[in-house]
Amino acid sequence: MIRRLLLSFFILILGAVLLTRAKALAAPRQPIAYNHKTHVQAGIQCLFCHSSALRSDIAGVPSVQKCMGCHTLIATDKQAVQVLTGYWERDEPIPWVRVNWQPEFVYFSHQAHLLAGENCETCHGDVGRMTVTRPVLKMDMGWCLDCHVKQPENKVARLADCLTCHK
Amino acid sequence: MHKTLTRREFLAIAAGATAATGLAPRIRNIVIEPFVRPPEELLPGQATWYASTCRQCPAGCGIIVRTIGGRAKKIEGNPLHPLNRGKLCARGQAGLQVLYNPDRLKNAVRQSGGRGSRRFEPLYWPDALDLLGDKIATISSAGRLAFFGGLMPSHTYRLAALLLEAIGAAPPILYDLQSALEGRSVASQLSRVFFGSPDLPVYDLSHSDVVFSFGANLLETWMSPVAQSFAYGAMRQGRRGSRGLLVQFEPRLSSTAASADEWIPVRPGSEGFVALAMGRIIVEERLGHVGSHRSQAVLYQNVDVREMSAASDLPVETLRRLARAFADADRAVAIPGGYLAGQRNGFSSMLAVQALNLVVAQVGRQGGVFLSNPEPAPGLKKIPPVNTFDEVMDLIRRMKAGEIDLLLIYGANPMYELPAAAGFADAIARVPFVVSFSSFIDETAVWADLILPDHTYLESWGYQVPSPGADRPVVSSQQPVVRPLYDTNPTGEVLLGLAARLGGKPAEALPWQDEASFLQETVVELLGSSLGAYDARTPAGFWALWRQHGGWWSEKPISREPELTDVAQKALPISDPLFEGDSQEYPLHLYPYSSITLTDGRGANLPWLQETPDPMTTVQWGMWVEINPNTASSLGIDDNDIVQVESPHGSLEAPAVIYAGIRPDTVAIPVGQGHHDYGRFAQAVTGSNPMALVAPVTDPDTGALSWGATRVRLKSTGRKQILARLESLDGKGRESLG
Amino acid sequence: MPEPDHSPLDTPQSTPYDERLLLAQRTDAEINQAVLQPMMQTGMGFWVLVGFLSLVVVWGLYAWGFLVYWGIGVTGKNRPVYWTLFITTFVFWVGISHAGTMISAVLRLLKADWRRPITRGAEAMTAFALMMAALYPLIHLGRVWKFYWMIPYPNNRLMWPNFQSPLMWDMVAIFTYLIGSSLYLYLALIPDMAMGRDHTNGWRYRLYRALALGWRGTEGEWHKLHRALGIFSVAIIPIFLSVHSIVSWDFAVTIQPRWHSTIFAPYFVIGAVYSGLSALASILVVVRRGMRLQEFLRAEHFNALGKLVLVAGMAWVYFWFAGFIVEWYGNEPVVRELIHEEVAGRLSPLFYLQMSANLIPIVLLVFKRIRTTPALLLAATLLVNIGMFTERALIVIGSLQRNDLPFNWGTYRPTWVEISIVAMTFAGFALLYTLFSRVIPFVPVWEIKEGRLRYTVRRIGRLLVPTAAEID
Amino acid sequence: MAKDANPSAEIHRRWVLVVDLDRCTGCQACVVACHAENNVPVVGEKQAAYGRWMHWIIIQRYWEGEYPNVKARFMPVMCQQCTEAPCEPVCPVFATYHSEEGLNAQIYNRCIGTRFCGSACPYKVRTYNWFRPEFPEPLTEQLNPDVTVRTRGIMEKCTFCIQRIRRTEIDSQAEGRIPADGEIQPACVQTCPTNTLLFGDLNDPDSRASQLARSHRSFRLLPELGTDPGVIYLKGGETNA
Amino acid sequence: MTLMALFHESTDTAEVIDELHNLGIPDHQIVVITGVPYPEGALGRQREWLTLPYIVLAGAAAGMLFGLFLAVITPHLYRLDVGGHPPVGFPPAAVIIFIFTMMATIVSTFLGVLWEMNFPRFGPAPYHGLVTDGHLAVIVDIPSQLEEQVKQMLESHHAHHIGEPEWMAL
Repeated sequence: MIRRLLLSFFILILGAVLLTRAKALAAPRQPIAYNHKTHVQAGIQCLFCHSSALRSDIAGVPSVQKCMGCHTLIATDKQAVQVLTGYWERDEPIPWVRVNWQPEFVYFSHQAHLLAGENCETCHGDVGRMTVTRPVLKMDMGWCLDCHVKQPENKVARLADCLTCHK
Repeated sequence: MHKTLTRREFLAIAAGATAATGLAPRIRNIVIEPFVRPPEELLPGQATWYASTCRQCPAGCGIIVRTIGGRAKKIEGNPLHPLNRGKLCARGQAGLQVLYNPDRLKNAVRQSGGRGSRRFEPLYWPDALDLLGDKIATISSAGRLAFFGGLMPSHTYRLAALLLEAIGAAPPILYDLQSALEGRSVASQLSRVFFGSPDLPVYDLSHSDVVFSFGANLLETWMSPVAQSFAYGAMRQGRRGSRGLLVQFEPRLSSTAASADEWIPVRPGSEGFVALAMGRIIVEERLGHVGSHRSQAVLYQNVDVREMSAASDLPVETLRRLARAFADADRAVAIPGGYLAGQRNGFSSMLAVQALNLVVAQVGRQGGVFLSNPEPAPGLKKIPPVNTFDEVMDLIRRMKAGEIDLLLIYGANPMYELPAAAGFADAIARVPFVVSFSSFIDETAVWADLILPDHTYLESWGYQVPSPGADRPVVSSQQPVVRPLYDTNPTGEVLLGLAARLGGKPAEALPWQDEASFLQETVVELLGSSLGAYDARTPAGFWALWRQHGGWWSEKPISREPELTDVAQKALPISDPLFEGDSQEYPLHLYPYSSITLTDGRGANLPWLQETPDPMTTVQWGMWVEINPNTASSLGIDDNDIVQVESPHGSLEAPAVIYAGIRPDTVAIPVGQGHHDYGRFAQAVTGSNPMALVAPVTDPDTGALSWGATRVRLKSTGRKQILARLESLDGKGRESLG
Repeated sequence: MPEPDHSPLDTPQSTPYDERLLLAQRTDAEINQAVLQPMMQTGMGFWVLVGFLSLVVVWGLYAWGFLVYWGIGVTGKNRPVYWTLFITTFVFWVGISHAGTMISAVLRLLKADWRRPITRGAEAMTAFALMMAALYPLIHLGRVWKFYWMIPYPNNRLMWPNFQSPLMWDMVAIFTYLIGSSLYLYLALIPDMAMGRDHTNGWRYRLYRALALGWRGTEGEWHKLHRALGIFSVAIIPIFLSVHSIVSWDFAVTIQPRWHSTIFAPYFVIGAVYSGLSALASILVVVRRGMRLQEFLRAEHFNALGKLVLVAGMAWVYFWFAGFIVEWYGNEPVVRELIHEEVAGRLSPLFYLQMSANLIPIVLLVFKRIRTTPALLLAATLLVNIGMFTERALIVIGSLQRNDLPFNWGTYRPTWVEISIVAMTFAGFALLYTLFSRVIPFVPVWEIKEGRLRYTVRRIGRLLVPTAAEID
Repeated sequence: MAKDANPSAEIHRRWVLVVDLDRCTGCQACVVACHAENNVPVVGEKQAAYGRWMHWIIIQRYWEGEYPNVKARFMPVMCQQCTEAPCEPVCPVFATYHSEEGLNAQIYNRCIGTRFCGSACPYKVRTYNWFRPEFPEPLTEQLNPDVTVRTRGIMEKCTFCIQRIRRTEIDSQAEGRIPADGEIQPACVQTCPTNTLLFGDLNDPDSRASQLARSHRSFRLLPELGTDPGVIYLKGGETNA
Repeated sequence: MTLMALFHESTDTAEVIDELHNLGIPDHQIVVITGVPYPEGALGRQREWLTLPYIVLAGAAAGMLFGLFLAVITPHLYRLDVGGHPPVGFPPAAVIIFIFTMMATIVSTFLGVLWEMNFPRFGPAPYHGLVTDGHLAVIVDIPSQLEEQVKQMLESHHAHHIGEPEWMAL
């Protein structure tokens, strides 16, 4: 009896933990089978599509127009591209699913981090090698702090201040 | 383990785990939708600011609106704008909630259950326009069409006026409660008589050392409160080593009076007498140091200071002290407006006050009174001064007599804003077809057959020539800062559409295919003006700058010196105030004042403004009667007691606020609450509209509504209503416990 | 059900001394039965009581759920009265809990022999009162689902609780006290569990056997038990002093007028002892009848307990006055305002209730007749606790209604939610106690037997005097 | 951009708000601006009447004297951002603490709602979310994305518009410069028609704020409590020297 | 072999123990079980040495260290200043350290005493139900040749239920 209870409790916890991890780093299902790898190999820079990363908090997802800029000609035979064209013709936005996200009480600015000399890979991993994009890191507070406290002396106090990231 | 635990159990437990941790095994999907075609200048996550114009009141302050992802997030004052210089009042800040108000009309509607049924059926816009077009086409004579306007942006007025003219109808009748409470029509008639021009005067507060304000709530809602407040700040602490003085003459301690150094609780209707007496004292005793007073002596030839002091129950010493203070100042200015304009002797009182500026030679002098600049270009007309109440009454008479077949109502809510006794309710019932352009279902729209909701001002094009305006020629531009939320239609477009449908003269008079093109054409008149703070080579370039700056204004201040008419040669009229209601039966004066948050009730549907406390009583979400402590105790009334206020024309009930700052013979009621319609937030408040009490009497000199000339009596009902006050009643009236 | 007795108990004068040693004529077996029997037979009334209490508890739990779902707004709290009935009741329960250690630890150290029959009742009271008190820090949280942030555990955020906050002191102190008193209760219980094991069967046997941990009663076991109890009684006294001091510092460390006081700690402690002892007296009177323990809980016990309450009461008055006089002379504006509110203002009914309910019992308890008449003692001690509850309410709620800026003053009206939850804890306490009394021997049998060992009746002149042997 | 492109990192600021009571007319513009900027919820008449309104800034009005010589004075009161803040040490979870820029910070998602800070605050400027805030559609569109929407059970208060400070600093950092004096403006300061409110760095001796702080008119609210507030009031009715 | 005998009187028990000693039976082979704690030495046996106090002291020390860690170390792990106080102030630290010390003291006392008595021990052990009814039980291991002698001695001291102890599951 007792053994049974203990066992089920153990499994409960284990299951919970595993699920959390699994879910945190799972690759969401996207409306279009977009492949970062091919694009990066084609020599496209991150900032070409995620253009506002340097100038804004948000890196931004390229507009359908931008996609069509190339795909009116390139790889039009690909199934994914045809789906894209479909959106373009229907004049619909593409419902991309977020891959990396922060809770709504966190203030995060791509601009600030790029200006501080970070690069995309630090947080997003080697997206250029991913056919299906997935989060590589569990972006929780511990992880943020971890990096913030490693910064130069004179900045740590400010960077470790709650108000820097909490809004 | 496999013994003690079957597979099913295992699954059950695992499921439990997921449930327990709230992690159902579905992928998280927060969807991010990029634009299909990105609008230029828009950066994801980055705020974009658009310059436009506030239309919460006629002042026409410049605003800049912060938008993120195509949604307006915050309204701030336009720092470049010479009128409000980046500042904004509570009502302006609350503009967002006009745009995002949950009670907005989402499309054109017809009242299916007949008027007042409050049952609406949506209408396809072209049908709506056809319907209206036919109505206009089919009325027997253009005289049977009336356009009732209130707070109208200049361009809409212009289009309306053009259309009406083209079909041979009378120009719009303009009336709104706020203007009445300010005494706008009286003020402009005063200017006409005094300075020979209907343009409203502007008072140079920031440079004056002594400001005597007679009834004008210039720091609250009167005329252009933000500009005046800005100037007030400068007057107080703007100049090193000197600090301007403000004295407020008003029966109630308004927040303007509270900010003043001295509050003179002058008897209602006798403000003019005070001014006359002071003027007389100045010229008699040759006070002050400017100019020779003999020329002005004639003004006061038949003024007797003792009489005046008796009539205004201010001791002569006080009058003399004030007169001296006024005359001795380097730069003094006297400002008439508000309550005294709402008296039956309003005009002569205003005249008397304006004359004080003459006596101390402050007309057209720094720190004195100027005239507001005329429109900088013929096309950019400011809307004419509001009509007098007599003209409104005449319209009502014609409506009652069935001489009006089609009534168009824009930007006004006469059902609410007119004194109930004026009988607009029965009048509108006699009009066969009523069209309202209101974005909300207000008291008047409920009586309309057709509602063609206008865009809110954050969604629409336009311009506004501020009146009275700033120290220089200004035109505030208005542009959409967000895509229209709903299937509404700017009234300008509607008018253009009508003209096109009607064809013929109207079509010629209004040739533009849409508002924007009309505006571009009009605005270009300013291109190449020598005054402009900016200029461009091409119309297109000018149009861009015009939108960026949020309007056009002259680079340098241009203060317009008024030239005096012969009024300065005649003795000033002395007329006694008359009051509606017998002084025995109705012992108290009624002072309905414009609320600093809701103004004349326009703000009542905005939760922010409802929640914002009244500065003096600190009451939120409510309406009340202010009673002097002595009067209250004599009637056995205490705070929060519901009292009945009765006038010869009506009565209402409201909780009492025992108010130290009001004359014992006066009760004050804020205007703005007591809506039966106008949305959930307006209707949430248990209050009533003081216009139910006000007698529809006018000042014979001007025909303006004498809204302050009604007497009332109080009765305690024995019931209580706890007002939502910020202030704790236990600690009431105690700053420090020491 | 036993017949009601409102007649004063036989007082030592009126009876021959052997009556006090009544147990002397009983065999151990009989004593065992005298204790066990009432536990076995539960009448209709008992189940009615349990049912009623459970109903109240269930209702209270519903109210709590309601509170959590809708938010703290469903209580009567507002700005500036952020703390109200919950904290009041919390302080009250912590106060009640203080009698247990007072009786069992202090009196054990002082070798006051009359304590023996009532120690367990007192310790149980402590444990249960603390359990009730421990609920409130959770109940009054705005986001109770985040309570674990107050627990110091390593986390990747590097965030630890703020140990400068009196609430943290509170949490650990109460937790410590709860552990301490429950272990104390249990340790002294082991031999009686063995006794129960030897004289019962069925589920009780299994339960007692488990709890007895295989106790036999060898010399060694007795010896170690004694040592442990000795250490406990020394160790738990500083805890019991610290707990209520810390509770008082919840208030005293703020600069809220009337809270910011140096005397608060001792004042709270003595108040706690006062209300705790009174509560114990009330409970004993009730249980004594409910479980027919007249034989064990006798005149001298109530007499002695009454005296303790009396002393605590007088001490409380002294501390209250010491605080009040300083506030009164200090005459700081807000404090003056508050005192006025209490003496003549809106709070005066509560204030006078508090004072009379705390002072009258002191006068009453002077009389032995009242101390030894259960009904009267019950009345007096209940009055004390009404007084103490009101006092806490005045301190917590009353003070918060006023502050340095009159503009910000406020008032407070409790709502059904708050009242239900408070009622829940009272019912919960009663329920636990009732069930406890049916499962656990209410009087510590072995201690009574031990006491019996030490007494003989010795003749001095005409008198028969009970004499305790000077042994340990 | 170089790694140390944060010039303002070295500067040690102390943000203060100067309130010139001689200018304040009680017009309430700041109150509404604050609601708009900080997603401060509206509670409705019933709750407001029970003292549960949530304005971060209120304009207290005090009467002096009897009719007819009665005067009323206005006093805007917002979180005083005390240096020796009584509200900070009592929070069991560090939801409120003192930032290095002299701000009395409130971290909403850390707050567990003990309301201890509210009881401890002598100015009673902290407000509490008694219920879930309500924003009937489409009023949600007006919410400022830079500020968390607080749910029930969370204590909140004036933050000196930390999001605006942060925004200005990041923007100026992007331009490789330090924000100029007066460039950072909380919503209330930005809108105040009479320029009653002024925001600045007290540690910078040349800032307008610190100059005014040195004026003979300056005083703090409840100075006897020794909380050393970051809000500096300027007495009314006196000429500035 | 093991014998068990029950007594009514503590005096008898004491005498029996002396007799057993005289018969050369060492103390550790005699177990006395009572339902009431008898004062030290009442039954004429010296008492054994206890490690309990040391366990308690060790526990207290551990608690104190834990308290120190929480009150003094953790504030520095993530430095947040509150109310102008230093990260570690004496008063709060004192409170925390004190409480954790006391908590550990209490807990270690409890665990210590259980350990000393090596509880819980439910296994069968020589015991008699009458003990809790006030009888004193003496259990003694004796060489079988002494059996008769001891039995007589016991009877002579009004012992009853003399014989092999029954092993009860406790």
